[in-house]
Amino acid sequence: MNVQRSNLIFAWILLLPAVLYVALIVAYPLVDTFILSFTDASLKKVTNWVGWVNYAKIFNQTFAEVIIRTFVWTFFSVSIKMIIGVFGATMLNAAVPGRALFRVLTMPPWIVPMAIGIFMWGWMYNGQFGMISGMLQRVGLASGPVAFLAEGSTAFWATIITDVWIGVPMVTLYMLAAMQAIPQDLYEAAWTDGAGRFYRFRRITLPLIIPSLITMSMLSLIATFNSFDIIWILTRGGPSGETTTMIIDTYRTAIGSNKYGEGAARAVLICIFLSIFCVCYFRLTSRLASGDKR
Amino acid sequence: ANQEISWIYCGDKIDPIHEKYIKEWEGKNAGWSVKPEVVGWEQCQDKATTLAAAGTPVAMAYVGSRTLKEFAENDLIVPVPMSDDEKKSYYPGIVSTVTFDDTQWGVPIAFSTKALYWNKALFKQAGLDPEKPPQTWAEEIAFAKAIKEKTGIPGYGLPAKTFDNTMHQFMHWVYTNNGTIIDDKGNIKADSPEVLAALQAYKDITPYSVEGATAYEQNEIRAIFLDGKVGMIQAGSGAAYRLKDTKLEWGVAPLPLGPSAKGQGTLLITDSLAIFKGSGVEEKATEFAKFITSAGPQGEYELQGGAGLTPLRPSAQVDEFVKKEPFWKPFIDGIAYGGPEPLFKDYKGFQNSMIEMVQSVVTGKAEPADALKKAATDIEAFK
Amino acid sequence: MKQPSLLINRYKWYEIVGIYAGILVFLTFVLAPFVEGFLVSLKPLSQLFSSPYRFIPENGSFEAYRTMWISVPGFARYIFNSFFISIIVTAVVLILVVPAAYSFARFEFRGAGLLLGAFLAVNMFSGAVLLIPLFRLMRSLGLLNTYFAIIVPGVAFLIPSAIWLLRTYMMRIPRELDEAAYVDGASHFYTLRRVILPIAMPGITVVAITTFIGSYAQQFIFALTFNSKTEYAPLPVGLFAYFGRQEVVWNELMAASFVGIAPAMIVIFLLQRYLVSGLTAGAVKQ
Amino acid sequence: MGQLLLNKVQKFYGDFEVLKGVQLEVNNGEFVVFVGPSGCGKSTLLRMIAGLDGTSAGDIVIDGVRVNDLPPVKRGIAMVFQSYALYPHMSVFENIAFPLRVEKMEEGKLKAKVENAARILHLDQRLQQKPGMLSGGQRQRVAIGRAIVREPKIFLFDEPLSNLDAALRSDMRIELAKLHRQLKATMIYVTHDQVEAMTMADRIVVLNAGEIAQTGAPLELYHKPANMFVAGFIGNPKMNFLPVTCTGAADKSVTVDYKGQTLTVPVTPREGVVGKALTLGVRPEHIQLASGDISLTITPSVIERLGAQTVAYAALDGEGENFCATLSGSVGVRPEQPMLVGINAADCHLFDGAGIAFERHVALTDIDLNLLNPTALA
Amino acid sequence: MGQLLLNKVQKFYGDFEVLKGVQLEVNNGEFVVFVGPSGCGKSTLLRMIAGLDGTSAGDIVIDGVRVNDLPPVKRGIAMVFQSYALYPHMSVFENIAFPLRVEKMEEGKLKAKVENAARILHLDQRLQQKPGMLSGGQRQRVAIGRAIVREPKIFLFDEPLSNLDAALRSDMRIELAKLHRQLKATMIYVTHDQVEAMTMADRIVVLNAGEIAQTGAPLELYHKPANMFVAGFIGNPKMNFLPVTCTGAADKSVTVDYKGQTLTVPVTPREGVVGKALTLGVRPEHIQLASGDISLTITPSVIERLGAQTVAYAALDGEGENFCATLSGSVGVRPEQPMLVGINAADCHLFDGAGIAFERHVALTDIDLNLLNPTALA
Ligand SMILES: Nc1ncnc2c1ncn2[C@@H]1O[C@H](COP(=O)(O)OP(=O)(O)OP(=O)(O)O)[C@@H](O)[C@H]1O
Ligand SMILES: Nc1ncnc2c1ncn2[C@@H]1O[C@H](COP(=O)(O)OP(=O)(O)OP(=O)(O)O)[C@@H](O)[C@H]1O
Ligand SMILES: [Mg+2]
Ligand SMILES: [Mg+2]
Repeated sequence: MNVQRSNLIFAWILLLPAVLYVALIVAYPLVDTFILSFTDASLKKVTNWVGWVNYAKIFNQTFAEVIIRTFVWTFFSVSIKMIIGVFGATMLNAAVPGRALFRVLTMPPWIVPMAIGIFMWGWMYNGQFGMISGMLQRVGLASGPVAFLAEGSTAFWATIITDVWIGVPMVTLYMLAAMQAIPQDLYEAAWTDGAGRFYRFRRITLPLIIPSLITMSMLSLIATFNSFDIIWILTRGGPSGETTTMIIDTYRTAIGSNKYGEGAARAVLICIFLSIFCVCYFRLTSRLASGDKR
Repeated sequence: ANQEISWIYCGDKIDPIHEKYIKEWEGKNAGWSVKPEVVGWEQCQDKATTLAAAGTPVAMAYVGSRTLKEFAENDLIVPVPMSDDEKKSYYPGIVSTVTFDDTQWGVPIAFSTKALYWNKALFKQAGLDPEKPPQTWAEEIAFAKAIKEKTGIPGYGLPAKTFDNTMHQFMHWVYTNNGTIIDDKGNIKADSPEVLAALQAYKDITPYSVEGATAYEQNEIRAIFLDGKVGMIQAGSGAAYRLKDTKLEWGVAPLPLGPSAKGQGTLLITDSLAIFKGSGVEEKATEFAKFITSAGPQGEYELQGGAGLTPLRPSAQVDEFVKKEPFWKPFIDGIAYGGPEPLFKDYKGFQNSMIEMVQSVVTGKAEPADALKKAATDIEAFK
Repeated sequence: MKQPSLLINRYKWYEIVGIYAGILVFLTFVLAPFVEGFLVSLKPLSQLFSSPYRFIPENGSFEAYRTMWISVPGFARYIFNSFFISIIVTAVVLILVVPAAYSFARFEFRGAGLLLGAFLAVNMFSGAVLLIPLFRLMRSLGLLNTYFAIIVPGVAFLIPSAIWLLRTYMMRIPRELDEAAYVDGASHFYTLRRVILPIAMPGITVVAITTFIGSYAQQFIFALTFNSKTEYAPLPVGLFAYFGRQEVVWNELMAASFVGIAPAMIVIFLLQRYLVSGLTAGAVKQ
Repeated sequence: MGQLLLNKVQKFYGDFEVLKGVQLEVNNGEFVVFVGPSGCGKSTLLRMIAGLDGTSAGDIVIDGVRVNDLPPVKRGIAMVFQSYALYPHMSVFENIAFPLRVEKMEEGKLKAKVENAARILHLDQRLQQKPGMLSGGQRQRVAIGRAIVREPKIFLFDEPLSNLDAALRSDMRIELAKLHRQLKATMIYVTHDQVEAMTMADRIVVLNAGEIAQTGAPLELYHKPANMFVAGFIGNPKMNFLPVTCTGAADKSVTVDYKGQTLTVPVTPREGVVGKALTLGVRPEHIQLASGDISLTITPSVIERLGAQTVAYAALDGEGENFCATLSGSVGVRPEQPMLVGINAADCHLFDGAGIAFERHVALTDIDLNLLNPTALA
Repeated sequence: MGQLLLNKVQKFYGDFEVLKGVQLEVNNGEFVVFVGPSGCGKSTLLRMIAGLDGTSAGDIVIDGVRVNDLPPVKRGIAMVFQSYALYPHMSVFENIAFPLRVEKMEEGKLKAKVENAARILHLDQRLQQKPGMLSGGQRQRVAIGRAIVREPKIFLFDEPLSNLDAALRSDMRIELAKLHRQLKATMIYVTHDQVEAMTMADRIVVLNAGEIAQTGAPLELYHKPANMFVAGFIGNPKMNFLPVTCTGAADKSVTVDYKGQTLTVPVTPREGVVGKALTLGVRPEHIQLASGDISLTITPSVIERLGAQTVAYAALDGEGENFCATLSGSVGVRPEQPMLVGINAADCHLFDGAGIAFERHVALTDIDLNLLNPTALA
């Protein structure tokens, strides 16, 4: 199997630069983090091996809440992103004049530096001087200023909305691409059979973009789970910790309080959760793939 | 040899006055240069810490004095002992913001105190005497109530966002009630009647405060005040400069006092220059730090106005200055009664507990006594 | 291209109204913060904080778009840096990712799936957590305070998604093309360069665009920590220069943001055709 | 019940006239096949009938109702696409049931209908599978099943067999022919394969560049093509054309000269034809390995031996075009060895300078006139 | 120069044995066609010869050299893919020039070679176009051009015509046959279309489930299939099979009984055959519309009229399978009307219970024995 060996060597030659690069730049710090998670590293000059202490420390009442909150937050954010993304893609997929322009107009949230986008949302949410509160008062839906970040529940949703906003362009774009990859004749066949626009959407478009949707959800899930800037800039995890997700907690511990060991343990935990997700995802897709050969 | 002193300088650009004096110092110390590295306020502190933690400290960094203890405990900075003369040149209490274990760990470079601002027009509308600011918490709460009820505009601006200044604002209340969080010996004194009273007062004034306190930090509250949409706030001198540009009628007075007050009180917040260990130029950096914060350069720097800085040292210029801008008086006068920021080993941890406590009370999630008890226990771990 | 005359795409009036209404709702959500940001950039600082809320600013002006250049003198440099860095990052990412994606798309070797997953794992750790180890690494590589301090980690974090994207695209290029070249004696590299690369161009374009955007907008935390020199700092760092000790110069910050993203927007506008069509040809299909 | 009238139907794409006023009547129950070379407008015409493309001018009338502005479902048609257009994510059952689901038919009735269709198409065993697991022919049948359940008045097929291999194609041809007899519905079928056209059609419509070249029963087109285009298009291998000169015209025949040999072709002459350059047409299968009314010596360059037939291809001197002869059985001809072949006048076609055929006096009666229209029998 | 030997070549995919020890010798200059149903291993075998797939066991020897471990380019082969595998971004010129560019041939020589190939394939006018602008047949020729310029010893074709329509396919068939004569190279050609196999091959290799079912010249396979599989696979429409019982065996013939009619088939008998159930095979084209040595009355359900031929399909009573008769010209048979057909013993094939043919005494001599191997002439 001479041929196969040469293929194998070539495959690795091609991979090597990227693999080495990532290994050096990311994997090394990653391993470092992993090791760190078993130490009491902090600003102190000496670090000691502490074993599982950092992990043991994490598990308490508050952290359980943080985990649950992170899952809920991620769940809603990803689902809403997908829903709005599919909605947007559907609209932009319609053959109406101006759609090229509309497609471009969906991109800004993706292009703008994240912090700036978040500041703009900060303005929107501002009770006294912000647009939403102002508009609500103008049309009489609110009697006084509505500060969206003041309460846990509204702040929770406000941060989700902003996260959705930042993620939507990418999802929309990919969903649009997935929709355009559906052969036109399927729609024509359905139309000849009398299926209306909505029915076609429900029975053809939707099922056929599901594979792309799942891939996108997974990529989005990783990003969302690690979504830091939005919460940090808008609420710093408050009020009363009600928007504190795992990544915020990790940052606060590692960077804020300089407890690098404990922070690393949290980071490793995040990675474990996400890995579980990914494994489930691969299981799911391979099941889907075997059930539905195209 | 050409040696460099690297300096993490917070802000958007180097102040021209500092620039001038850097030149001057470099002129006097041949072979030495100072390399300021401008870092935005938001990230300034973290950057200095990261560099130190990674083992490549800068020579000198502009840091909040509250972090000095943490740095010192971890052996990241060197002490900067002051001579008695030096100590004496400062307003009282300032040196203590950089002192623990009887050693000074940084050179103060910026300083702020707070006073009470009130909106005279709103006082009038509410049927209050526009020239008579509240002297006590009770008055403050009553006035706020009156304003809220008569005008529909909130009477007080209470910042309670998850931000460092939420804790600072609360500390002002603690200090105006003769309370303390941690004593000189490092014992936690948070669970005391004085502090509880402060927290209770927070609870009492909340109904008459800007709605959604947890959404605002102090600069935002200040903006609301500038917009005439709140009766009273406690703020630094910077607010006065901005108020001058508005049509508002306003006054500024010392902070109202709590029931246990033994006189005036305020929180003294200073920023310092910390000299990091291991840069190899510690000595020269210390020298420079003392130079740039010495009476001459510092006086010129802090009296530019607008930045909200309070002078560190008494001087003829300061007196002159206060005469010209009378609203400075409460800020300067307050210094004498001020207390330092509590110094903790895990300062952020402490701060988070305090913010948590304030927020839980302001949002009505917890009773003051319970919240305080919980916070007092939590912060034990951070000292 | 699909025929415009297709009756299936002929909409009734209410459908057109519905679609435009849908687009309006969607774009409102997407663009509302920009409207807010734009309004902020037009208002004088003194009026920014005034209620009740005014949609149309009183004495609105473009003054901030002038003063922003004065407040932060090096702003043009920041924009240049962002462009420069992003272009280099994009180039490096492409150089690394094109062969790797090809390898993943074409060769079945043991551990391919694992490795692919490992690349994904890179994104599971957010950059902020890895900051300190990364810093140490940058220091030992002697890259601190250079353009490379921003470029090198930026590339690493953009590689995984680029590989995923390009791999799916390349899997759609018929295998026979490689085999035909192989039969004709072309070496693997020759095939990659002369056959695969040109054919995968639409996909590569998409990856280039997304990488560019990713780099343009997200190089903040590394840029801040690993570089101390203004002359190398990118746009996001520059924008934070509008944050003062006491307050943020909001109108100038917003003006600067709009000025800062304008070049990238123009690039996107010019390339949007390739973006959608390139994605379509290699749509994520798993 | 399933009658279609195309009245001066035109279609423009921009300035390009794809269909140039097509006039056609299709009777109820008829199986009409549109044939023509690629790009002649077959698909466009079918899609216009279906209602997938708009009509630039003219009327499309189904059962007396002008349907130009009706959506497909209201026209009472069903269409089978070349690509089958099966929904990859639905089972065969759901694919077939799709039109009924659209109609919101109640479950029991739906099930009965789908199962009935599946039985007709021998898909009973496959109902739970996804299209991806089926062979080409099975997919084809699913697509037809989806058309059947709607019980349309008119079935439209766009090259439904072109994706299948030869063997499957001939099987499916037979099945479609049976289905037509079974359902008795009107069927309109597009193909560019003339074998399909010949074997399945009641009537063939030959399209050429957007115009109808000829309409007629398969054998009519075979024996009496109206012009050279149809003559060349129908029949495989293609008819041979020889340049001849008219030397005389009698009452019911025309005499022509081909390189010195004279041939009297039994066709109706036209005035002033004598002396004109004409084209003589003769099908490969009418060339015999013996001398005939005229004889040629050809040197085949390629010989194809199919067992039952032997096909010889030769280049007639001076012309690049292939001359082809189909000989029965396995005959002893060899490439590059000259052979003598003969053509009989009775088998010949004659075309004028414009390619229009002279009417042949072909004795179709000796088979059965009714054969020209098989449905007349049914 | 272009000789290929496959020695017990085996291929496993996992546990699945795709090729079960294929043994074959291909002579220099021969045109060998692999036919067989889908999935029988044709492509796999071809790809193994090309060097694209590895060999599990056995040797592949080209011109005396074992090439199992050589890369394709060192084997002296060129391959034309079913999908053509043209590089869409290169002009026709560059596509054809590709193998030469790989070799780094100098520009002038390269140009001459490409232009020569283009001339042979009539692509001169298209050299600057991209493949996307070409028709199917032209693309096909570009793919061949790319193979030609390398001057390989052996050409490999994997169903090169299957993407073309019928008319184009028969044109290309002829062109390929000419090309073979012109280049005198060894060609190995995979198809599942038996018409292609019959018309192009010097020798046909019929594969069935990874094994060679029979190897021989086209007419040999047609007239003397070794087994029922080959008999059914070669010839279109497919041979009809009738169940018969052996009633007697003579020196050079076997007598069988079909539903009371007796037939003496001129085949070599085997021992103990009397009394066994055998299968009688008769090709549709050997059925005549008159009584023969045995006669049947069939009721055709479908009649296909191709003009030159009429094909009748009927179900023989009791059996679901189609019985098919190909009748010459336009004959007067109608669907659902019973007709009498006859079969002559001389045309019949006879198979034993295992499907192995009895050797026919077919008088191939009366045509020309050499025809069985056309290259022997060249
Ligand atoms: N949307 C369109 N815009 C412009 N021209 C078109 C369009 N659709 C089809 N045509 C042109 O109309 C002509 C007829 O196309 P049509 O698809 O009907 O041909 P066809 O007879 O079905 O050919 P084929 O046998 O290849 O399917 C072609 O020349 C084609 O190029
Ligand atoms: N990579 C593979 N792994 C497993 N089985 C394979 C693989 N490639 C081919 N096969 C199997 O090997 C058998 C032969 O395949 P091959 O492609 O050679 O058939 P073929 O004769 O060319 O058929 P067709 O006429 O459809 O092209 C098939 O059963 C196929 O499923
Ligand atoms: Mg068509
Ligand atoms: Mg194959």
